[in-house]
Amino acid sequence: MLLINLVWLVPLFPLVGFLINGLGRNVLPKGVIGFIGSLSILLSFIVSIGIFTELNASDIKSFYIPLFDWIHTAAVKVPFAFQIDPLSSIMLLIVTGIGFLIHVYSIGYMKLDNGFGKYFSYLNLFIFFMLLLILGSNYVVMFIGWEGVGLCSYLLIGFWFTNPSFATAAKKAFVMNRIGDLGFLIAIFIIFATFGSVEFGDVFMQAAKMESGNTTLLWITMLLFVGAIGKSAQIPLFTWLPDAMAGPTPVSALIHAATMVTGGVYMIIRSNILFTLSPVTLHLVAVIGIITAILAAAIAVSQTDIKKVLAYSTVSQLGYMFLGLGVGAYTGALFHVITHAFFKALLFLCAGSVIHAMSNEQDMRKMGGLKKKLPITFVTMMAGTLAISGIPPFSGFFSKDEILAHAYEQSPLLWVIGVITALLTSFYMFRMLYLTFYKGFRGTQEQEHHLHESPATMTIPLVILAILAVFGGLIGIPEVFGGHHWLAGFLAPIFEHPGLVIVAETPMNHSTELILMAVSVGGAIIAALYAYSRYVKGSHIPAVDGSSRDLLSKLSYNKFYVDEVYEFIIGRPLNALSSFFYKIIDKGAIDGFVNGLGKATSEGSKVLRLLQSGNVGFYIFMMITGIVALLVYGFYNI
Amino acid sequence: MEILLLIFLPLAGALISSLFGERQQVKTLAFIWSLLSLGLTAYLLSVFNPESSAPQFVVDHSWLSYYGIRFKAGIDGISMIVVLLTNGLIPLIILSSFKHTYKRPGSFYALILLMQSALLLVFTALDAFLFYIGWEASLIPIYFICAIWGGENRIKVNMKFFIYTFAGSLIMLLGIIYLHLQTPDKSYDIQAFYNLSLSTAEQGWIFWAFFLAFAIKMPVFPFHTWQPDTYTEAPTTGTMLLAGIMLKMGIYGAIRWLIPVAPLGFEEWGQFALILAIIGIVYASIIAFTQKDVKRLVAYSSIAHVGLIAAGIFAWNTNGLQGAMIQMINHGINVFGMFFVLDIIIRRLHTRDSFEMGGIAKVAPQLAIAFLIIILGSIALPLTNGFIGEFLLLFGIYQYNIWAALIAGLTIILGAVYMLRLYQRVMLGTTNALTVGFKDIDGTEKLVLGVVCALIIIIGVYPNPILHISEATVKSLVEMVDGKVHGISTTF
Amino acid sequence: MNLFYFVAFLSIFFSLLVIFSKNPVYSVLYLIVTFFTFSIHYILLNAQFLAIVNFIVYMGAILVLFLYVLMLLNLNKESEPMKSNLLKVVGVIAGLCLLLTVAGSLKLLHASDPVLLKNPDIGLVRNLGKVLFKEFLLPFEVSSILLLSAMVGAVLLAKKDITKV
Amino acid sequence: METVSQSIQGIPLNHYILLSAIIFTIGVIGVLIRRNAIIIFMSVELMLNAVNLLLTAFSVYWGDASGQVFVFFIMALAAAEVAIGLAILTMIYRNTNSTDINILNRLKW
Amino acid sequence: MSALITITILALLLLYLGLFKAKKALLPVALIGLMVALVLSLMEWDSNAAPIFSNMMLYDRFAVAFSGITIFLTILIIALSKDYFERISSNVAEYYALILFSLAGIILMVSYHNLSMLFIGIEIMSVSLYILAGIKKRDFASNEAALKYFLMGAFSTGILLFGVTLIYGASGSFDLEGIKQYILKDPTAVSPLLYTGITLLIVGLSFKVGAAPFHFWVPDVYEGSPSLISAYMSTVVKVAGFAAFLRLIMFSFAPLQDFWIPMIIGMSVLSLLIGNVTAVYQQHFKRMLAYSSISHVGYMLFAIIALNGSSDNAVFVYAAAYSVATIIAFGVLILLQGQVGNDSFDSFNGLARKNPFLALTLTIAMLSLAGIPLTAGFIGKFMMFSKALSSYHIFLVVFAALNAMIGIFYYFKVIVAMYFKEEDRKELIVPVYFKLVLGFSALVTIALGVYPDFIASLI
Repeated sequence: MLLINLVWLVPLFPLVGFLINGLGRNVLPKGVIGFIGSLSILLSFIVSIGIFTELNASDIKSFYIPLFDWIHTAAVKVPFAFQIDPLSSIMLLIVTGIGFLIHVYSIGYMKLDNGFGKYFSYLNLFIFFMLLLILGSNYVVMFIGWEGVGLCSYLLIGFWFTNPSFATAAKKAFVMNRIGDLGFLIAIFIIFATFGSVEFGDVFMQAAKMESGNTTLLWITMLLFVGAIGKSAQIPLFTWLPDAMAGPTPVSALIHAATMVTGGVYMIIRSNILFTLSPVTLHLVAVIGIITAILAAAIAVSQTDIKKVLAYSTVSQLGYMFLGLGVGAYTGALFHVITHAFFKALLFLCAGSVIHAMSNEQDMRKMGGLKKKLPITFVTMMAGTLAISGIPPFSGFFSKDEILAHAYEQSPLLWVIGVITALLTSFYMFRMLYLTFYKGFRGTQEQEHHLHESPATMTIPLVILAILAVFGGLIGIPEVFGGHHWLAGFLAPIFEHPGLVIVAETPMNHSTELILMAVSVGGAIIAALYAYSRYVKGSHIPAVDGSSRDLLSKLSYNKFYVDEVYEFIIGRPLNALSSFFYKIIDKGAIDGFVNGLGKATSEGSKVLRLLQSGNVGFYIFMMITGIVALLVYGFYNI
Repeated sequence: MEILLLIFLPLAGALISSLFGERQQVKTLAFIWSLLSLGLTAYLLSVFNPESSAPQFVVDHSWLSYYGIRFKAGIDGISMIVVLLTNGLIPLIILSSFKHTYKRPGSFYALILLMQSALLLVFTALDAFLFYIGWEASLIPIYFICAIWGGENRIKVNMKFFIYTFAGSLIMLLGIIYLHLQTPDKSYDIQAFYNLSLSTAEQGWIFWAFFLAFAIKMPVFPFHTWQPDTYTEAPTTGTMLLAGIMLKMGIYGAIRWLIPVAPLGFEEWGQFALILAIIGIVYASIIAFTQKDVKRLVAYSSIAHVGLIAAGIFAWNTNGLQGAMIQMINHGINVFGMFFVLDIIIRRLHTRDSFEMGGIAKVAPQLAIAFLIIILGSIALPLTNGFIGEFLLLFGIYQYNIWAALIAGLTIILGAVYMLRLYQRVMLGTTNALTVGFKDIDGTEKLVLGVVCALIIIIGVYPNPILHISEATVKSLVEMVDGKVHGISTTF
Repeated sequence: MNLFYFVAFLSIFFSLLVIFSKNPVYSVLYLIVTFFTFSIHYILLNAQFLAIVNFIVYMGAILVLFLYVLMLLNLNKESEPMKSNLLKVVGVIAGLCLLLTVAGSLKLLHASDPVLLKNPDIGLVRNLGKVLFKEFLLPFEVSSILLLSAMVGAVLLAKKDITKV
Repeated sequence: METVSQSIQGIPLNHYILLSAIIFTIGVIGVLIRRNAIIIFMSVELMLNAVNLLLTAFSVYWGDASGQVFVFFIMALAAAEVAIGLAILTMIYRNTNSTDINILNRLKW
Repeated sequence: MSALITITILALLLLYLGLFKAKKALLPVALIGLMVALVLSLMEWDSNAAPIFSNMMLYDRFAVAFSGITIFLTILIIALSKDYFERISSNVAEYYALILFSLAGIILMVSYHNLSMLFIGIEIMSVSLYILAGIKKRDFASNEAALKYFLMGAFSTGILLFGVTLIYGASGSFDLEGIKQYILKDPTAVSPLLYTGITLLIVGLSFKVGAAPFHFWVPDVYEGSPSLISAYMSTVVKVAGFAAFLRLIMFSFAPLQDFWIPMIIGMSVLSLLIGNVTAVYQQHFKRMLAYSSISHVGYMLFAIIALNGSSDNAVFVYAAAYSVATIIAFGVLILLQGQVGNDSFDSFNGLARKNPFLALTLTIAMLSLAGIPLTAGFIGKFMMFSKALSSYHIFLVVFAALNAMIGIFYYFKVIVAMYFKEEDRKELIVPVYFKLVLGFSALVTIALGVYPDFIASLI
């Protein structure tokens, strides 16, 4: 168990990379920086592979590696410790693996940027925090990573901070995450207060003995879910994710694919016992998930910014994952996390490649016909699109259908909406593909002149990811196709708790399963074909910004006005409240009162000094009044 | 004996500094002198036994014998924390003022050192009268610092500040005298106060008498209106002293003199105080949203942060208190760093209006990084110092009441909003005519900010040594009060 | 017995005249009369020495001084601007209130015992002298300081000062 | 003398007190209603004399000579006071040509 | 007793020196003489003193302490008189003599054991002061001050005497012991005469110390009199008045507390209120000091309200603290009036820059008057508050505390002007005597504030 005990190396490498790149950002040449940045992740990846193999070979499936006492008071003890089990080891692989590819890709993509060193240091830091999130053996360490990735997303989204709207997007991402984080934090408190520990092992062991539907568990899971909503961009906290496109494209890939947004899913899978024991929360998770999925998909169909489309697709796919969680298909959800990591990273990097070629143009209306100029990008992107659309045998198909199958068992309605979402997904993805790569070029002469395929540092990751996107589904081939779902088997230990083993619903009839698959695949293909007829055959190009639309497409185009509504019901009232508090209450009422006391004294002084009239007669008169008063008092008190 | 040295060393420094008059070399002297204090503190820390909850290094001399007043001082875990904060921060504060050429530097630095003496007196006093003396004595130097070297509106603002805080402490004095009169052997000893068993009604009054003083000092809503103005008008050094150290007097007082002395009063009114503190958190945070003036914004943020600490104290459990202890240090460091960054900016731009700034990160990346780290510390990002404190505090509050924790926890969100807003306005965006020539930090600025950032991260990553200092004391204090409240007499 | 009430009446009557007569000189003269009635009171109380001293000191010295100053300053006219009637009424009322309260607070007194001459000798010079020079020797000596300082002061103030301000 | 002093026998002490109080009050009223400083002095003298009378009466009542001795001191004071008062008045008169106390009204508020 | 003789002889000596035109010698002789008197007076420290001169005087610790402090304060004030009287007139010797005469009266006031001594003491003091208030003969303000002081003083003497008479009428004695015995005989059946007498006596003494509502003369007279005399009046005279007041009450009337305590409370509240509130709006330093002195009377009355064995101590400390600080204030005021000719707060602007020493001492004085810790004034206030609280006058103390806050406002006006308002001005020339007095007083103020133990339980 050599490597498992050395698991701290995994986050250490990125941390070291961060420090070297961060401190040497102005000194080191770009080549060195890129090398160090990528190498650090590669090393982590290698160690992760080692850990994975070791774990696979081992009989014990859970390892606890304490590092040091972090917070230790009379009443609270939070060790800084790591936990290795199938879930974390597989997440390690994904994060470091895809992270590495994105690093490599970035070398090419960011070559010309001034903040190259800064960029790589942030990237390394990002991976570092993500690794903490995954490795933490308790909720608090998880929370470090949880907030850490939020910070890094802030830094990276706001990487080009001179653009005010980018900076605002960064802030939005952070703040929205923080809303969720508060929920998470309170959940941690409740966990601590209930179980006396935040260690996963302790908590789950005790939780397994609790009754299903326990109120405390309901509280805990609800609040954890709030955290997950924020991190994984579910309704109502999803609006930061599309805005997060402001960062460099590889960052989007990192955030959307491998890291950060999957944190919420990871956390719920990690806490599966708690969630399983509070069915109410699970229902809510499913409902939120499916609504997010369809809403985001509906928005994506009318977006024109290539990255925005992908962003909403991420939100939508995350909705799927939550649907999966909500219906108890934890394995399915993780499966989708994995496949999504492959194809979404791929798609983003492809989009990055396109944007790179287009000299930072992101509007699909100005693209088109890039198939010839960017062949590798096209092919890989096609693979990604097929995967996300759920076309068999690409990876997305398996994971998505596993979730849908479980959803069907829970409620056919969920399944129906899921399938509709799948249709929409297929439609907008192919729409994007067609608009970008087919027909003639719609951009400027200059852009056309510069069109070129990306350098090898960018295309090689694309190819690798494409292969993963195509074949990634193989790790979870369902029984209906004769597979034995390796992933499910591998993950099984994390669902085994003393006295309670969580299993997904009883496997359904194989024929039903096949019919369901057929319906969703058929729908996806039809949608793809419709997109083909509309955008390739029909040469339809999305209307310019100002043009009039019918209600539905207007809603979609304007993202259902969610941002505006938030601004209206939260942003502006808060600002108004702030002014009100400041001007009326603080300055007016409270300070007014305090100053009023002073003023009253001063005015009182003005009045009282008139007593001192300067007239002796008056003085003596007052004295006599005083004497009389005293005498009268004395008269009554003798 | 060490305590006497600790208290009077800065005083001697003050006397020497005051002889310097107009010569700027006094800076170096004051800095070195404050390092001496720091060294002494380090020594005390090394011989300090954190396992014991009793005061250590106690000195006890007769002082005003007729009234049973003694010069009694000592350091226990709680004191140690604040002493550490005071003596650690003062050198930084002095160092941070190196770029300023204040007129009459001799008096300026003398006042700072004088203030240090008074603060140490407050933090080590074990005699109520002595405590009060230090409490008031610390007010005078800061008043002069703020009023002589402050901004345009300084006179009026500082007068309000002075009278406001003085008002609170006078009422406290009455409370102290009252308690003294109730002690069987007519003493001002803290132990004698702890041993009193007054009726609930009496304790209620005592609670208010003390609470007012502490609430004004911290400040807790709605006794805070002196604070933003004062922070804004004061010279940055003064603001640092005020926010970094002085407001801890209120917190410290509440822990040491308020709740243990009037436990039943606390039982009766503590909830009210907690609610006030929590209101303050949200209220000040929301106000901070729309502040243009950077110093004022940070001032309001400080109200919010201190509100959280206060709430943690009034929740009165080990977590809340330990959180308060460490958060005192953290807040000291963070707010100091914050004001120092703002000072650097204001000194270069001659404006406090955040809307006139922008894009500084582009021209001064090092400053931007430091500022970011400080902001992260103050919005309690994990692995920064603020997190440890806020985590424990919120946990403490949670143990008191979940809704209180939820509302107090809003600070996590709201804090992020206004701090990042500030950062965005000041640092991000494009440079304008004013900020384009902004020079990045150098020399002492780098040193100070480096130390601050390092502290923020070190404490965030490995807070245990600091937590450990106060652990035993906090525990025994909580037990004592709980014992009193529940009618079980336990000896301290 | 009736003599006392008659003299008392005179005392009150003349003292009222003192404060109500417009011409200061008349006031002084009425005051002299009033003091004379006081001397009679002293005699009635068998305090002959006091009666004499009163006669000499007040009527002989003090009031003459008053007259002297009045004449010196040429104030013997009815030139004094009187206070407005309202103020006068207020003053009188205030005075009467004082009287009322003083009398009232004394009214409760049981001591309506008649004044008896327990020791008829106390008012005599010899007797008084003994008391004055034995018991009250110190105050007597010390009052010399009073008179001395008054003397110095009076000279100091009343003298025309040669030096400029 | 004997007869005179006999005649006083039987006057209730109250009546002396009342008489003094009345004259004292007349003095007070004089102080209140007059503006001429000299007349105010005279009113004060009236007050002092009322006190003297009462002291004497008490002295007789108690059969104790110290009351009468005290009267001497009051007389001494009266003399001193009048000397000073009149000196002050002359001084003021020189400056203002008036003894009206209402003219002296600069010091106020 | 020997102090009294020394002072009287000293006064006469000075008169002679004046006669022989030895003007240069006046101040040193006066100072040396007073120091001798101080030493002599302190030498009579005796805890078992018995009344002397047929029970006329009792030179107990109380008397020694208070005559000591009054002589001490007089020394300080006389030291400030260097060149002061010369500017007013040529009859310098008489002025010194008058001050010393009044001091002799004060010695009587603090050591009397018989109402006649009290009366004579008060009158010696007052008569001298009437004159001293008017020594700026051409100055209308001075004239007015003298006349007002005199008229009201004479009036209050009448009241006082009426009170003395009634007490005599009730008890048949002028002797404090005799009165006390009369009361103790049967405190429940005391003659009403006595009650009225006490009331009027309290009124008379309140006038002398300037307690509201008998304070009206204070602002006008302090303002109109020459500053040095105002300083004398507001310190030495006030202390003496208080000592006399306290002595009477402690010695004789203590058994009748229930009767007079409410009266004193009323006066205390009024004094605090009027003194503090009115002072806020003042624009002139001297007048502000006058109002502030009224407010301090309010605090000092606490010692009487909470009468017990340590009241004298409390008053002593308070009076010492208050007086020393006031002397500093007046010292600066004299310099300012002499060299700037104005005492409005604006005329202090920028003083700290040109005269740091002056500003520092004045600041210490103001802090002390405001009752800020580590100054003597705080110890005084602390003792007063302690006393009042110990007899559970909680609301009174809270009220006083509120007033103390108002006090900050006007005391700090001066500090604000000196330190925070910049203005070009000439440096004030500070003579050596002033430096000595101011520095010494400031030192005393701080020393008393830091370590009050050596006088806190003196009496």
